[in-house]
Amino acid sequence: MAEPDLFEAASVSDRLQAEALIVDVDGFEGPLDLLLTLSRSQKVDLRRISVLQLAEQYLRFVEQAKALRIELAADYLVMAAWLAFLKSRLLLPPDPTEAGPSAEDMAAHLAFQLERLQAMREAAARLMARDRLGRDIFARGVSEEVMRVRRVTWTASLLDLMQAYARIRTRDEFRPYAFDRVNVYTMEQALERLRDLIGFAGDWSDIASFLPEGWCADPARRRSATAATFAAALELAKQGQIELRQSETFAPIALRRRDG
Amino acid sequence: MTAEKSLFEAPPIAEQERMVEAILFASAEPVTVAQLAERMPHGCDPAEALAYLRRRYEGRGVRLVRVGDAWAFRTAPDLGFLMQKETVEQRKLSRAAIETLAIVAYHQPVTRAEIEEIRGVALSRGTIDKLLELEWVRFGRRRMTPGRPVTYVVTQAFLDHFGLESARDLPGLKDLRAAGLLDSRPLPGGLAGADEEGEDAPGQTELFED
Amino acid sequence: MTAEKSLFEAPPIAEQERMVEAILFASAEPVTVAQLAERMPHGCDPAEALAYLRRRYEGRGVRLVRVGDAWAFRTAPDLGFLMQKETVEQRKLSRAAIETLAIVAYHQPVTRAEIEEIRGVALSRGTIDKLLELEWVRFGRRRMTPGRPVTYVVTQAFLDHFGLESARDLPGLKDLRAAGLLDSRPLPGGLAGADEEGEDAPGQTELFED
Repeated sequence: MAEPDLFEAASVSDRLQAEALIVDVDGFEGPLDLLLTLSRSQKVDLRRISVLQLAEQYLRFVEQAKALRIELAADYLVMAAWLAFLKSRLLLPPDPTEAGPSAEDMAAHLAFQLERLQAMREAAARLMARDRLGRDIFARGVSEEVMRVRRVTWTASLLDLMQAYARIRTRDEFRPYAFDRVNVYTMEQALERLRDLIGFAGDWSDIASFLPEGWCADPARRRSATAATFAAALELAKQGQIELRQSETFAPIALRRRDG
Repeated sequence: MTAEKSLFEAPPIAEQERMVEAILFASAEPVTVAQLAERMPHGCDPAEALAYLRRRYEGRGVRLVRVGDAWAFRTAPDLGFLMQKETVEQRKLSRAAIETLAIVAYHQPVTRAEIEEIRGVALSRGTIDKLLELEWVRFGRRRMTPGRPVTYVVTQAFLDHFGLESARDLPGLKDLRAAGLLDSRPLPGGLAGADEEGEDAPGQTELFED
Repeated sequence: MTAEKSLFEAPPIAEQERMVEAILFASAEPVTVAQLAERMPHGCDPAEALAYLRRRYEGRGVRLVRVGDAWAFRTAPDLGFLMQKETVEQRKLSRAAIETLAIVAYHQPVTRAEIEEIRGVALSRGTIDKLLELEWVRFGRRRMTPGRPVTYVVTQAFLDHFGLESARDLPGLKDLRAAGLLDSRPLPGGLAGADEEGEDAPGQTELFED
C-alpha cells in the first residue's frame, strides 16, 4: 500500500480532484461506474488492475462521503459491503473448507465487469462519432410526388399497440360497472330469503348459515352471497325485525329474531 | 478539407459537381444557382457544375430538371409507372381498431364477446372488418362452448408489420411497465399479482378471481 | 438469366438499373430487394441491377448504401459540411441511453437484466422507452429461460442512422468478441443483487400456469 492513491495524493490538484469526486457522487451511474473512475488512478491496463487496491480506494471513498455527511444510495453501500468482504477474503489465506467461488475468482470477475463496461463505453463513443444520418449523411430531401394511385394504407406502430393495451389494462378499475347477473346475489334476493328464514331463527345463528344453496362453493359466488346477506341483515336490524351480534372484530356475525 | 483551402483555390470542377449533386439530392425544394453558390466553397461555379451534372444524368433513371429558376432531381418520365407505390397514403388506425388489435394479439384466440368484455364497449362491425381486411387478424378455430363462437387470431402479416418474430414475443405487462408505458399504480383488490400473467390469462377471469 | 420463361422478356439490365435508381431516388427510406422486385416488371433481377448501380455511384456526391437487407441513396459523408441547412436537430441522448444503445447493439439479443448487469445499475424507466420511440431498438424473441424475458435488438433505422450495412459491421465488434468482452459470464457467488430482480421474479407465475 505504498503506492499513492487518490486520497493520500500529495499534490493539491490531486486532492481537489479527489474532493470533486466525492462531491460529484450524483454524477456517477452507479457503483460500477465509480469503481471504473477510481481504477483510472492506478494508471494501468484494466487487465492488470489491483482489485485489492481498488476495493480499498472504494471503501475510503465511502468513508470520506460519510465524513462529509454525503448520503450514498443503497447500491453504493451494498457494493462497499461486498468489497469489504472481498478484501478480507483476499487478505486472508484461503479456507479450504469454505464452499463457493475463491476470492481470486470474485476479483477476476469484478475486473472483467469493469473491462466490459469500459469496452461498452468506448464502443458507444465510437458509435456516436460515426457519420450519422441527418447530421453528416442525408437522405433524399423529397420523396417523389407522382400521385397516380391514391391507395390508403392503415398503419400503427408497435408502440401504439402496446400503449393501447396498457391503456385498456389500466382502465379496468375505472370501466363502467357491468352487471354480472349469473354470479351476483342481490340484496333483494337476500332480503326475501332472510325474511322467510328468520321465523326459524329464534336463537342466535351464524349469518353464514343463511347463505343460499349453491352459492358456497365458488369463492366469487360465496363472496357475493355473503355481502348481500350481510346487507340484508343490516336492513332487517334497522327495521327492528332481528338483532345482530359479533363478539369481536372479524368474529362470526350471528343474528336472531327480535320478539315483540 | 476543401472548405479550408478554398480561400485561394476553388475545388476542381468534378468535386463541385459532387457537391451540387449532394445538395440537390438532400434538399426538400428545388435550389437556385444563387443558393448553390452560397452553400458551396468560395470560388465555385455552380452553373458549370450543373451543366456537367445534367449531362451525367441524361438517360438515367432520374434526371436533373429546371424548375423555374431552380434545379431539382426528378424521376425520368418514362419510369413514372414505378412510382405508384410512393403515392400510398398512410393513415393511423382508429383507437378502437388499435385496442381491438391489441386485445386479439395478447389474448388470442379471442371471441368477439371477450373483446367487448375487455374493452367494456360493444365492438362495431367495421372495426373487426377493417382488421380482417388489413390481414392483420384472421379467423381462428371456433370455441367449443355453447354457440361455438368464432375466435380471432393475429396473422403473419401482423407479425411482419410490427417487427415481431412471434406473438409470444409481445412484451408483457411487466415489460410495458419497465419501459414506462404503464403506470406502476397497483391494481386494487389484490389484482396486482394477476396482471403479471396477463399474456396468458384471458382478462375477464382476472376481474372476478380471488 | 431470367428464372421463368415469361410471356414478356425482362427489360435489359441497363433498363433495370434505371428502374432501381428511380425507385431508390424517390424514397427517403431504404427499400428492400423484395420490395424492388415487387415493383419492377416480372423477371427483373434487382440484386444484379443494384450491383451495377452501386458501382456507378462510387465516388459520387450521393452513394448507394446497404442498410440491413435494404438499399438507399445517401449523401457522401465528406460533403456533410454543405448540408447545414438540412441538418435536423439531434436531440441529445442521455449517457444512460447511449450506453444502453451500445449494449443492445453489441450484445443483441439482450435482456433488460443483462443490460443492468453490464452497466452495474438499474435501468431507469424512460431509457428503453426513448430508444423504442426513436425506433433504434425493438423487441426481439423472448429468451427461453425461466421467466421468458423479452430481449431487445437494434433496428434497420438504427443501421441507417449510423451508416452500418449490418450489425456485424459495428465498429470493433470482432476485437470485443475476441477479447471475450461480449460473453455473458455468470458472476461467481453473486455480486450486488439489484440486477436480477424484475426480469425473473414475476415470470415465476408463468411456470405455474395451467
